[in-house]
Amino acid sequence: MTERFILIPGRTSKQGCGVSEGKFDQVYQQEITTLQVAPADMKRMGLANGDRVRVTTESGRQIDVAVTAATGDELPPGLLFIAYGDLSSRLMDGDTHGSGMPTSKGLDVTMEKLS
Amino acid sequence: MATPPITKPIESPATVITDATCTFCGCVCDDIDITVKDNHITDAKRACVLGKSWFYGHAADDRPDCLIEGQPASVAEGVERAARILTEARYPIVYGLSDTTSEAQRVAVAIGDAIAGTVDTTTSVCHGPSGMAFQGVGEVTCTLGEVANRGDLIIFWGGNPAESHPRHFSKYSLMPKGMFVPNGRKDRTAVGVDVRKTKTAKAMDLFFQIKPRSDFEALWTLRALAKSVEVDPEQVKRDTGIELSRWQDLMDRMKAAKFGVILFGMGLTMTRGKHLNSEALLSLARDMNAFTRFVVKPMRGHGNVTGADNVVTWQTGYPFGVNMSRGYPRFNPGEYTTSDTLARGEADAALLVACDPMANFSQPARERLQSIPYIALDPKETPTTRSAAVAFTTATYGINTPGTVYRMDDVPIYLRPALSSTHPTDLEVLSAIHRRVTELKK
Amino acid sequence: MSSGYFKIAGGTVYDPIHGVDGEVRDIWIRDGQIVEKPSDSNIRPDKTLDASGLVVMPGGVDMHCHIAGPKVNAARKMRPEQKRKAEKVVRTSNTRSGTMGSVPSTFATGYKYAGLGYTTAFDAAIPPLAARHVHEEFEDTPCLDKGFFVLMGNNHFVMESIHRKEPEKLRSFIAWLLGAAKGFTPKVVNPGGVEIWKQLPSGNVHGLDENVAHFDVTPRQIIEQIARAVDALKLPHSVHLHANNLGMPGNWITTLETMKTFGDSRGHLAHIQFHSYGGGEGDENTFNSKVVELVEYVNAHHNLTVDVGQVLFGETTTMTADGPLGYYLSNAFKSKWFSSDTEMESGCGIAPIEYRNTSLVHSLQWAIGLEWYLLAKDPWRVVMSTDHPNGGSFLAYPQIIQLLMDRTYRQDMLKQVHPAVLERSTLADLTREYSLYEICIITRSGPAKILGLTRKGHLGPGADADITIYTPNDDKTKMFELPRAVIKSGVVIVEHGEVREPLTGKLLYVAPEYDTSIESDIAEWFEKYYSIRFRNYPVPLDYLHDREEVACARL
Amino acid sequence: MLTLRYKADTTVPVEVEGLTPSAVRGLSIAEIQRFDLFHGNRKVPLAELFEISGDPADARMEFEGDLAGVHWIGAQMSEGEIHVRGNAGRHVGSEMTGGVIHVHGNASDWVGGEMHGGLIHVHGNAGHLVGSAYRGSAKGMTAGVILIDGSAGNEVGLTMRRGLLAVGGECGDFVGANLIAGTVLVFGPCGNRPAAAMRRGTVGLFGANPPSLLVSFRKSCVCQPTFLRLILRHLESLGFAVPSECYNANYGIYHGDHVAVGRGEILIREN
Repeated sequence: MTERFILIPGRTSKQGCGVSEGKFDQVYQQEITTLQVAPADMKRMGLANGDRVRVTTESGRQIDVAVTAATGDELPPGLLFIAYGDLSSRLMDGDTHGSGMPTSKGLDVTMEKLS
Repeated sequence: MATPPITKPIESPATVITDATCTFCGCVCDDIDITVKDNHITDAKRACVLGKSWFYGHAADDRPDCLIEGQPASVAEGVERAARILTEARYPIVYGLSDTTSEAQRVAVAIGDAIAGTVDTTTSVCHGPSGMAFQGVGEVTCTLGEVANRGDLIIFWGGNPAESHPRHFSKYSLMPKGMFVPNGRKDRTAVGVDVRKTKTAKAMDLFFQIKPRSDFEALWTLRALAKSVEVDPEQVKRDTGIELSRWQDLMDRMKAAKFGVILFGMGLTMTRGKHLNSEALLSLARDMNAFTRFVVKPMRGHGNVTGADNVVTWQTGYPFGVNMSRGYPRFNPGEYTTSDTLARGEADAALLVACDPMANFSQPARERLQSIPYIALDPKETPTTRSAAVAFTTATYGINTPGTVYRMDDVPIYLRPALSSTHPTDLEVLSAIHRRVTELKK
Repeated sequence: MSSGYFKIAGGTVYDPIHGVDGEVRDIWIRDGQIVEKPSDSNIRPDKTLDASGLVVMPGGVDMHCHIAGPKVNAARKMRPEQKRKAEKVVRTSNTRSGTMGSVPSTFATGYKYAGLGYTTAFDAAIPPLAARHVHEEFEDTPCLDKGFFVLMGNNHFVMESIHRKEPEKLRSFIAWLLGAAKGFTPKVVNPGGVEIWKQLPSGNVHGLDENVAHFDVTPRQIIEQIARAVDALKLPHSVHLHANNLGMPGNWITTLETMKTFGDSRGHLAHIQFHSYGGGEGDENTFNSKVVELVEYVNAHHNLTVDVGQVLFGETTTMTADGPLGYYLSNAFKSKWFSSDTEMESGCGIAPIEYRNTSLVHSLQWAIGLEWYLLAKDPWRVVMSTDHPNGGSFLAYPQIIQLLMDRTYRQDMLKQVHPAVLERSTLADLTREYSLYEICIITRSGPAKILGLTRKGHLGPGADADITIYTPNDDKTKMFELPRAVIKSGVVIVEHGEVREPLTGKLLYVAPEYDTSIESDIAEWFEKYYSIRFRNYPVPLDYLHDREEVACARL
Repeated sequence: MLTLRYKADTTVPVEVEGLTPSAVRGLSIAEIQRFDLFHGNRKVPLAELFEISGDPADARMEFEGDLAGVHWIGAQMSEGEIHVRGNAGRHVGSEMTGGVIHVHGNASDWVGGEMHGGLIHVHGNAGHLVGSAYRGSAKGMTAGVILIDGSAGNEVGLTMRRGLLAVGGECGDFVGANLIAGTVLVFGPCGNRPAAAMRRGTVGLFGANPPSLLVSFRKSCVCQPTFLRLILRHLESLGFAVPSECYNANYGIYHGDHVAVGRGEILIREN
């Protein structure tokens, strides 16, 4: 089943440490290729840590990514979070609305579980 | 927690550099005591988790100083190729600059001028929108020592310093015992406004978990309350997800504060509304000065992004996204900013200094960058250096090279390097490119 | 074989420091300095510039302007709309591109000052915590020798030592701070007022004897003690003061009291025009000029010097270390407003402004400035300035010169301003016309002397070879707008307004001695309150490129 | 009439600032061919980018081809007429003071930026910041008329001081933000936060399901303002298609923005 979410890419300290270590090393790569989902949403969509999902934006940009449950109540239901990097950049459109800044947070997406 | 690299068994003398500066994030902590053994940093006292990774992760790579099309080459050959690419281009861009010294930034802007290109920094995809808001309504701010000495109401809006600026609480905003806040944390009320209940939110006295993308509505509610404008409680709850009574309570605390501070992050600038979100926040801080002293400060991400703003501004008159194709500086965010010149397919060559657009830019921008010749300077290997026509492996500022950086509050700090590096510095490479470009342009 | 000499032949020379008033003479230059004519008459100069029929003066000295540092750079960033429409500074083979508007970019600032024949400039207000920023900007500001005044009037250590009545400690701290910043002299801005602004909304002091909360000192004590300390240190230039209540109607009373506070200590009052207003508190229709009363005191007290801070009509940007003033102006003009308080040291305020000749207040400000030049008896103690860019741009100096030298031009302008100027100031009945000699004093020889720069502002042997050559013209604006040639350190850097050789210019700083035992005191206070480490605060000598220490007189 | 057929094939920006009817009206064809334009950072003669024919004397210019990459068309123009038979780039008619521009295709961002007079009619869609102030300006458009038949992006009429702006299709967020005065009418759906920080002036939102207004606007009444009928008729006289139902619909009048001066009005069509 496919559900609508709002995706927020952002920084994490693990991602920050990973940058210093090396962007082709394990810490950074693991952090930017893991999508955090609220525990309630995981349960409702029958998702377990490590399962893979397809995330699609309104303009049709798409990524397949592994999920993990967000810790505690950090992420409210309906919201997705990922450390910004290659995968989150693939979802960003080019339009900056006359500001120089592409819309990189608060993206309307759909998420569906990949069998 | 990154573990320090294993030191060689033979006991060789360790040297300690006191009050060295960490340039990983905008805190630019200058109280780090670094221990160096066999040209490796083995300890970084008082550095946070990000700082420790920064110092341990930047031992000199044994990669070649220069690669042309991925093949090792001499720096001189790389400089020659770089200068030709930049002088032959009709719409070259110079981008990045926020993780290098101001001395190197000044040469990079000089190159941008000489090749009649466009100079832009990572500000345009960080707090550029806040810079545009500043140009619209102004800004009332202060240095971080004022926050530490006077701030008694600290609001963190759309940012997560606990993860991105780990020592900010203890060094500047929440914990310090200051002249007018002698009891430190106990004399302060900490307020968080964000869509996620982050580690930062959990350290707050009050937390406003607003609906996603409703920062503008929340700020507008506070601006209305500041001016005692009547507002409809249902609509406030519907727009922001928070009861009007809670916003009113916050406004009462803001008016009662002696020295209010709002520190804000990417939640405002990267979300729908962008520069007008920042403008709403800057206007709110100004409005509050009718009642009490209130200041606002954008939480700048990189070690010298504020330096990049300053250097580009004093040399050209504009802070970022400066086009010099006509022989004089022109400014227009949304036209000359790098996300646009790439995504629109306009830039036809690039000089990328200490940045990684191939990892972080929008998809159309990355596709364009992939298709044009560009030069990349970076101490580490990144997706950007991997597909560069010319890639220079340079020494790391603050670890291998001295120089000046500007903290998030524009305070200049001088770097005392801990280790030497076999690689050339950004300044050396850029100066060589500038000399060659000037000759080719004659 | 080159003799190393460069000769400027047959010019009509003005050198007031040596009493030379338009005498036809040659000037000999060697190794960047002015030298005696070589006794051996068959020595030929490598190069000769025929200055016959031309006016030859020392290079201009601007002793009070805002051209570098955090607030100036914030003002550049804040005014893209002005820069978009202003004159374009286009790149050439040996000069950088730039932008103008009220706050030009650094390269443009250097080229434009040199284009007017100015070769020395001092930034008037720098918080020491930002000193490195200024040194970096100075390196990108070509053609000018430069220095800056270090903000101290609201410095916590200064206020505390004054409160504890420890003049020796204050003196040592001032000397240490000047050395740490590599500055030139203490700058006192709205003493006490900026600290109250940091504590209270719209906070300010309104009189010299008001107590500054938490520090228990008064503005009068701050001025008096710093002035004495500066004289005791025998610094080349006196304390440089921006008095309290700038811009407020009725502030002349504070200004007169402030002048008296100096006693017989040296003192320089900056942009005195902004401090010479009669009238009731915030009451526009009683706003009037009090120059007559104030100039009388200055004429009679030789320890005092002033620069005028002339207002000119048109759009500009006000920028001041006086935080509360910035807030007041931005509210008065409903404009965008920037304010930044620097920990322990100072504040600043920026607000765009437009002076209109239809406005009573602006017209009076314009008239009051001219009254100061025309009523001051001693041209050596009244200096040309627009407090660039607060009253207007330094590019307006030629227009001010014409207003002072050409009575009819002045009367014509008087017809275009608000009629209230006629009865609320004495400008209408002032007929004095400045001579070239006097203009030379107020634009270079006077400020050089006041700054204590023995090798600037004159053309005698030993002077730096900074020389400007003008083509005589009845239209004084044209004459001073486009010098025929400008020579800096013996090199022709500008000809007919074209920059030939953009030299970097050197930093002028002082390094007064002090009892180093104070450093432990300072370190202890510093580590307690500052947000950076004490070790990282001072600017070491090797951080500076071209530099010259200006000696203090013998202690 | 002077015809300029665009023949260049480049993604590097082409800038034609200064190429206005009054600038070329007195020139010979040879002189026009040597007219300086910019292709990225290279100054190039016009003939390298355009095939020209006809006579410039009547101050009427026709651009043919896809000029989406050609910017500043008609910028600072004071008289005459320009027709773009295709798409146009950024800054069409920026700071113009008089004359008429028709873009028969789509236009990019900053159509009529800080315009001071004249008429711009985009028959296709426009980008962001139509009729807006440039960054930092205290005043945007001060006079003139901009008509967009299709859709427009964000910040339409930003900081407008005076003038008339009409969008036939939908528009993006912040339409009429910081409006000082003047009139902005949108006949299609519009994005969020309309007229934020508006001081005076009129913003009309006539599309279906209008957005919820900011909390600092207050509904005053429902009426059929006569001035609106006059403006609608005026728009029709200029060749703008006005949906007939707008003439006598009921309009909710909302006053604001009370966070700013609060003497502006938003008209929302109710039926």
